[in-house]
Amino acid sequence: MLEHIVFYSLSTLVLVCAIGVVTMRNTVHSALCLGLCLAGLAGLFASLGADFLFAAQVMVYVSGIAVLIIFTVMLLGRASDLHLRQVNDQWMAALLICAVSSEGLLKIARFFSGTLATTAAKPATRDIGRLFLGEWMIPFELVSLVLMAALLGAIFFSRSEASR
Amino acid sequence: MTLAHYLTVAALLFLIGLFGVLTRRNVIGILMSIELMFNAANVNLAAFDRFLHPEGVAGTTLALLIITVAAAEVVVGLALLMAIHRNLGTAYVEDFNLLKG
Amino acid sequence: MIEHAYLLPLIAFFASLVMLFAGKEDPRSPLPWLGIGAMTACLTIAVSIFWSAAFGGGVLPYERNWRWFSLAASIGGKSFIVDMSVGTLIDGPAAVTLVVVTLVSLMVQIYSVVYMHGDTRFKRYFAFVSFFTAAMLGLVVSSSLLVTFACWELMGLSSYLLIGFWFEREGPCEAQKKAFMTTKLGDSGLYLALLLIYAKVGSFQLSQIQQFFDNGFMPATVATVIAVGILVGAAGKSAQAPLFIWLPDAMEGPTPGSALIHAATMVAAGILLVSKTYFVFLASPSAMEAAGWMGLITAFLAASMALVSFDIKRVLAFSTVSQLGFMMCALGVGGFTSGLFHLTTHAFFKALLFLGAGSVIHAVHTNDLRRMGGLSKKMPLTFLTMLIAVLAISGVPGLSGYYSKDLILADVWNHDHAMFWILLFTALMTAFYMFRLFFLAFWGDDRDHEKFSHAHESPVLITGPLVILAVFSALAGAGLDHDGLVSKLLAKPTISVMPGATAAAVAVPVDGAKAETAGHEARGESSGRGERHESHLPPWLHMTAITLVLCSITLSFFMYRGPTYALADAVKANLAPICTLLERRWYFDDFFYGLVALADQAAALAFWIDANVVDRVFVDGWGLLMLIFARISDAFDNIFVDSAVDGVGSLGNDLGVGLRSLVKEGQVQEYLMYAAISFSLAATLILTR
Amino acid sequence: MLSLITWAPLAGALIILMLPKEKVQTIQTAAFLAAAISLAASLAMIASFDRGTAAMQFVERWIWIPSLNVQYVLGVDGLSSPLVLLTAFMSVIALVGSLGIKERVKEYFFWFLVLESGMLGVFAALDLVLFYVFWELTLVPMYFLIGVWGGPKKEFAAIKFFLYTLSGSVFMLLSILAVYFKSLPHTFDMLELMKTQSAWDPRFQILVFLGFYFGMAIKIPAFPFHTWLPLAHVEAPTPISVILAAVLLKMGVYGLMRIAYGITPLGFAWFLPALITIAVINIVYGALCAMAQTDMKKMVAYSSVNHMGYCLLGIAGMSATGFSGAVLQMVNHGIITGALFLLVGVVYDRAHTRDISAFGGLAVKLPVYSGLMAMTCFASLGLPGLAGFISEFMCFLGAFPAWKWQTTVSVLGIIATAAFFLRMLQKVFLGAFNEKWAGMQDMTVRELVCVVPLALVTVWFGVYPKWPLDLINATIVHMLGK
Amino acid sequence: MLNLGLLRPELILSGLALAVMLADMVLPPTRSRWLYHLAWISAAVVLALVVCALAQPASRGTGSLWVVDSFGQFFKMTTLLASVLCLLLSLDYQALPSRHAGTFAALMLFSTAGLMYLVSASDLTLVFVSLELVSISSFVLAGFERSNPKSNEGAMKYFLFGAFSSAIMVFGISLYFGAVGTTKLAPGPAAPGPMLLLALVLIFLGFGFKASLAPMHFWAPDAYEGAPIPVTTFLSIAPKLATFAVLLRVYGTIFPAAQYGLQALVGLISVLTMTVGNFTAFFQNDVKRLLAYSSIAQAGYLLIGLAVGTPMGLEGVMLYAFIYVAMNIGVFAVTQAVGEEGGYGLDAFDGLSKRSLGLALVMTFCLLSLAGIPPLAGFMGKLYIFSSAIEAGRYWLAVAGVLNSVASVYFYFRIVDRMFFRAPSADGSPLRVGPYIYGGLAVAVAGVLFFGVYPEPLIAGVSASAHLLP
Repeated sequence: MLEHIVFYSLSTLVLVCAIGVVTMRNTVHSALCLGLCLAGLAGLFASLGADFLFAAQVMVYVSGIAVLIIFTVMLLGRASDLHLRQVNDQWMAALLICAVSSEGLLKIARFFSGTLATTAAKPATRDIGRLFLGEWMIPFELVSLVLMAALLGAIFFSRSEASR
Repeated sequence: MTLAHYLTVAALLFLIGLFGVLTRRNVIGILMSIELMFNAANVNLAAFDRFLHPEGVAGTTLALLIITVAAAEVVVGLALLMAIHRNLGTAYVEDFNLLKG
Repeated sequence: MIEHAYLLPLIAFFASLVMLFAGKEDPRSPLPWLGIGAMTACLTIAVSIFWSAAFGGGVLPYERNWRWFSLAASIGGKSFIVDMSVGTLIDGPAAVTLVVVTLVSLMVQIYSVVYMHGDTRFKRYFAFVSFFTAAMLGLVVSSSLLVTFACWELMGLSSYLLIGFWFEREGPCEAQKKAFMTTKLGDSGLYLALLLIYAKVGSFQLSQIQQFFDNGFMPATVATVIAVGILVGAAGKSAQAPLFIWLPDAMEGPTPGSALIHAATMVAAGILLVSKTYFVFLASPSAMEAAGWMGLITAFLAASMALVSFDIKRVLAFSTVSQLGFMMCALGVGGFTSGLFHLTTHAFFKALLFLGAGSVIHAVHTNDLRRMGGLSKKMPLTFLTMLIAVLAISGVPGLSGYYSKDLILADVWNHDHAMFWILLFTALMTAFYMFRLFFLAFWGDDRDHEKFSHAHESPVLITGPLVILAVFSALAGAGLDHDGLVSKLLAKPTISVMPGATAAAVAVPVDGAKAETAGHEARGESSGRGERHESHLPPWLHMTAITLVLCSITLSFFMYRGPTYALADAVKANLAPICTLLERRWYFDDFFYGLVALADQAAALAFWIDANVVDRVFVDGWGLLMLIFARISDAFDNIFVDSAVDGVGSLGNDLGVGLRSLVKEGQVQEYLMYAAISFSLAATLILTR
Repeated sequence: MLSLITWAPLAGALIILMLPKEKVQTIQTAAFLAAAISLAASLAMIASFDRGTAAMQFVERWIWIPSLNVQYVLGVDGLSSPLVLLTAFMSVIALVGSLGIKERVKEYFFWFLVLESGMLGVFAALDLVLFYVFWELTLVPMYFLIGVWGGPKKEFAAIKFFLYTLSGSVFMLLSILAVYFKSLPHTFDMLELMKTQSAWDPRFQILVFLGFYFGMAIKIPAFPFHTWLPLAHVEAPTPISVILAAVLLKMGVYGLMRIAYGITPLGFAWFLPALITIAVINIVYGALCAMAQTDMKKMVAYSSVNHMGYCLLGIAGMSATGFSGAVLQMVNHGIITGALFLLVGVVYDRAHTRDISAFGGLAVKLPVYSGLMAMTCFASLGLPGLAGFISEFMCFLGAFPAWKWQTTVSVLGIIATAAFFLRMLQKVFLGAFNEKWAGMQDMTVRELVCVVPLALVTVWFGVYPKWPLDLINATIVHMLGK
Repeated sequence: MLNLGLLRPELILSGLALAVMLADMVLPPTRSRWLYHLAWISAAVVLALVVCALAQPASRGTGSLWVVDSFGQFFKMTTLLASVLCLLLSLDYQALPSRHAGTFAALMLFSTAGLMYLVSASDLTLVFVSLELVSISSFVLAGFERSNPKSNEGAMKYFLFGAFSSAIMVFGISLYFGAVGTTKLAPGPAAPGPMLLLALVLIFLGFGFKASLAPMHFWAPDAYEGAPIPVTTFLSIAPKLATFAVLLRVYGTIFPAAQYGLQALVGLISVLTMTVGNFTAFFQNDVKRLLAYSSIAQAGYLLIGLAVGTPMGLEGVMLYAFIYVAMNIGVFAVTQAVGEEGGYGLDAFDGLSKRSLGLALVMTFCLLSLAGIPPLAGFMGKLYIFSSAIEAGRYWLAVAGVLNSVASVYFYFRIVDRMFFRAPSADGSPLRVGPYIYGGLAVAVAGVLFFGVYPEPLIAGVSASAHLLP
């Protein structure tokens, strides 16, 4: 029962915030919604027993990315933007696309409507670490290269011309 | 709680993200929507790991990688946005129209 | 000499080549004498052939062949190589014709030395004449239909060159084109006949084809088609209705050239071709009948047109057409001998008439009969020779024309009485218009003093040939008629005609089987031997005909003896519509001009279609398709966006959002939309199937 | 031997590419030498050609791309050897005619020689891929030769030519590939394919044939794919028009006989009723279109459409006479039409117009030119004694037994042909002299050197066609003697 | 079974990339050109390593997430070749900010390394991560003319599209994981569930973005036009070909026998891609944009090989890929040489044959080769690809292919037309061409001509390498 309450409340939070992200007129509000949504997702991960994922989600996304986005919004935002519609004119088409796609995607979900967890959730941190330093070493290291490239790019782009 | 519940949440999240990508006029909005889509995949992975393939941790681990990569993308995207904002003074994608056939 | 008959065309041909390329163009060039010498040599050979055929022990027909080239051929899925031959085939008609051709050509050339004197293209003229003669000689001697056809076409070229000799003027240009195109039209019939013959027989050798017919292998219908094809070809060259339109215009060329065309070469070729392939006609009675009627109609029409013409050469031209009609008619009713006999005699007096006319024109510098008159005083020799010619063509007894025309009338009488009466009437018209010409030119008083005062008798190089031809015109008939020489030399081919049969018998329809038997019998009875063909008019009819001719001449005398022509004018006034009809030449020319115009329009239409339909559809259409594709692809990138621009433009204003530029090309979200659509399609289509 | 013939021009082209572009004289000499070597070699080849056999001669066989079993096979028989000789000969003639080219000489001769190599290769190649490579090799040089040195609409003409012929030949490529995969073992060798094709089912053969036909029909050009030709001819410089008419069009007919007939006989047989119709349309319609022209060059171009119709007619009869007639017609048309284009070029060089009605009475002023022109025109309209007649007649002979009515209708085309040539002769050369051209000179030595050999050959083949026919006969008999 | 030794070239290149990055910090700004040299030498060294390893069976094998086989080595070769040549071309490109040479060179090497990992990957995790490495480096590279709004905009569009398609692909990978239980590539079940099918399609869409297949191609013209031209060159070659390699590997492994009916879909996308690419190119007046559409169309031809799915199709893709490197390098090198003076409008090519005949001829040969005119290498490539379609009985693919080739001639010849038939617009003085461009041109011409006339070595090499290790 508790499981149900947790799941439904968290997923409601996630979906409502997600809708907020895409519909809010004020970008700052959107960004805040994103933070909440990501937090809710972290909760969902926790409910799935993915403890390490929960932690990473909170650390990277909620406290990292969301904040970064909010900062950027603040940096670039202009007062006039607040009065502009943030949704473009193809929203109906987009809605149609989403509706059509939902048919297929939800069908897949329905396919598993009887699937229950067979085992209890167990801490996976050790296994993850083993995987990263064993079989998955290369992707793990590659991600560091990805971050390095992103870093290079970020530095390159955000350095202002004047500082040359 | 069945797998279907989680998959439904993931699917809806993905579709909301998709909708946002297609409709947000602001680059940041699009970026955020893309993050939603990435997270939908993460929910999928975590749920599959739990319900279908509990013997390993590959799904969760992949989700971790995705989180990291997504972070990197956001970083590059925002930096690019800064640069473009400096040159064009706008963050609205419909203003990016110098290049056309 | 008969084995060297191939020399005839070759000598003439090389003479023409030498004259064409050697030396400089010079009004006093001695080169024409080369041509005359060559023609004399030819004449010698021709005469020797004639002599041996007529009086010596020469066996006719004589055939000699050489390999020309090899041709691949297929029959029934098997392919092999067959040899094409070139060679000579001399039979009686050929022996006679050779003499006629070479003699007339020689006379014409001698005559021309004076007549063409001073022309800027003096030498070239003689080259053309020699070439023309060479082509004709080649046609006469060749043993292969293919070579015959080649010479036939070359003759078309020669006539083109000769008629258009004075190409600076508009008239000759038009006339030469008309001549070439009209004969070409006829040639296409011959072309088809050749194709059909080869398809059936597999050879072009006349002797082999004849054998094929002899054996009765040729179905009657096919024979008819072939015969009609040949007839169309002959109609073109020999100026039969309705293709005679070119001949009256052909007198735009130099007058001696006209003499050559009208007497010895061009027009004779058609008749000669029919005679060479006479076995085809014999196998097809309906084609014979067609030939007969064609000749008859031609003779009548041409004679009627000659009645109203005032151009001396044009009258002569019409008379040629008419006489050719006689010959064709004769061949059509089975009068092989009479037709060819008339061809021979006609050659002499028609050459004489043209050369005489040329002499007159040379003297008075006009073609118009109305500006001549009384020339007998100034040009006695010309007057006399012309008189002989006119008498001959009118069929006055004793002269050559009488003999041949008499034979023709007899053959026609035996065939069909109706045809006879029409033909007889035509013969009367002939006598009338010939004497009309004669009286207008030589009789009475001079009507144009200036012309008259300049007139003078021509020099000996002109009158000499006139006299020689006059002698032949007078005597050739009697000479050839003597001792059955005509029947011997110009014997009718014997296939499929039962011995002793009259011409009328030919009209009996024969089917293949019957023809075969007939052929067998004929070969058994009388191959290589002339058929004793003696047909005569009933005496009463004969006398009537002669009387009527004399009456006709008398009528002509009273109408045209001058000095006024009240009677003629009265007739003309009373028969105005008919006169107009005749002057318009029965509207044949208009008909063909209409055809030409039609062809032009067809051409214009074809080209329009080509440029605007075919090109558009198959080339530009191809390109257009590409462009449409390209537009669509481009639209894939742009068009929705463009429409969005319009839509959003208004929408945006309404909503008050139009602060920003709403030009929405290169929109990344449009791009993303397509990607999303493909995603959604994938998701639904794959999962819901 | 064949390699020498084929590659000598290309070698010349590469040498020219090395030469500095200022040395016009040297470039011309080099080009001429290269083409002359090719001509000499092909003459030597013809001299030692065995006329009695239908087998391929002078065969050279090397493995080119073993993985795909593509070979470098060259060889000639009676079908291709006259065309090889024609190509080498006309190239030399056209080169002489090209001496008048003054701008971008180096590029011109470079492309010209590349073109020559391609054309020779097409006729010598016995491997389908090799054939296709040579076939396409002619496109690019032609594009440049028309596009750079052509008339006012040259660029359009060039791209139209290129795109149109290319779109045909790619279908040929597909057919080539289809044949390759059908054969066992997979091979591109024409001779092998001709032996093995009999087992293929008719549907497949028809499809493959259509692919081949599409490529070749455009080249021929057969109705309704002919409309690139007048434009390309009119816009191309004179020597290139000569090459285009004399050689390039022949590639199509040659391909039709060698490949379409040889490899897919059932498809070919299936197509015959359409082919004869196309032939008749080509003949009659081509002649009618020519009649409507006022531009001499365009008129000659349409006359090519008409004359290639005779070739198609001969082929459609499926008889040895028609086939050998078609081959001979190719050669004769090459020579005659080549001469016609050269002659039209002569007057265009002087008057800078080709409008028929702009002239008049030129025969007075230019007797030599007029004589040659008249002779060539008569040769083209099929006057016996000149080359055009005998081959045209053979085509008709070949077609007549199988297609009586169609052949009969085609005879109308002969009349129309005569009509437009005579009209042209009359308007340009006869009649009153147009004083506008009083200063016009008769033909120069260079022009005579171009045209007179062609005229001599025209007479030679017209009077004594034994020589070319003996080259052809054995092969044709073998081809149709199955 | 880690078998890290198999990845020696990749690891070395990654190390060298980091070294270049570090060297950037150490070197004084005036010497920054050295970094380019360092970078291309690094890539060349690794290329040499790969080439040397080609012949050694010991260098092949299976690792945990990767597999090294001759197929992969072949594509690594093409990638490295493109990378070396593009780095060389960058040396002659003036508009790059010289003080960021280190960043540029390092990112190029990162990208190259990512592509090599990608080619070797036999696990979707590695595929995803390496693809992201390539993407993120490319985003930055595309926007490298920082102060040029066009470059910014191109990069931004590229980025948005790339991130979006990454998201789709990741979603697909998650579904794949759900269906299979692992991210390893393994033969799929004979009767796949809908989830697996959807997963495969979504992954295909993700690759489609990288390979610029319609309808995921829209970013390409904008990004190509905006990016600095050496980067455009790189983007049009290396990621595209590597993506094809991984596509072949993914689909070759997952469904060796059963095709799941996806081949028709792939064929359709192939036709759509080449048609859209070719026909949209008709109206382009910017050469870079035109060439972008051209390379979209080329991807369509390559996709025929994939749609056919036979060994011959595989070989065709490899053959064409190799030839494509030469052709595209040639075309872009000339474009760079011309564009440096006159911009990238079509009219910059006016009268090029008079200014520099050699350059014009090279351009012509490469364009003709792209159009597939014999006897140039592109013809051989197309011959092989179309052969595979006909061999498999897919005539419609071949017909669409040849018709598109014909259409492509039209826009390729718009450039040729300008080079040869127009007069130079400006002074008509000979073009100044940098020495490194000559290097690129030499490779291009040699490849295009040699492999056109004698493709045997290449074909033999390709058929020897066309073996996928499981």
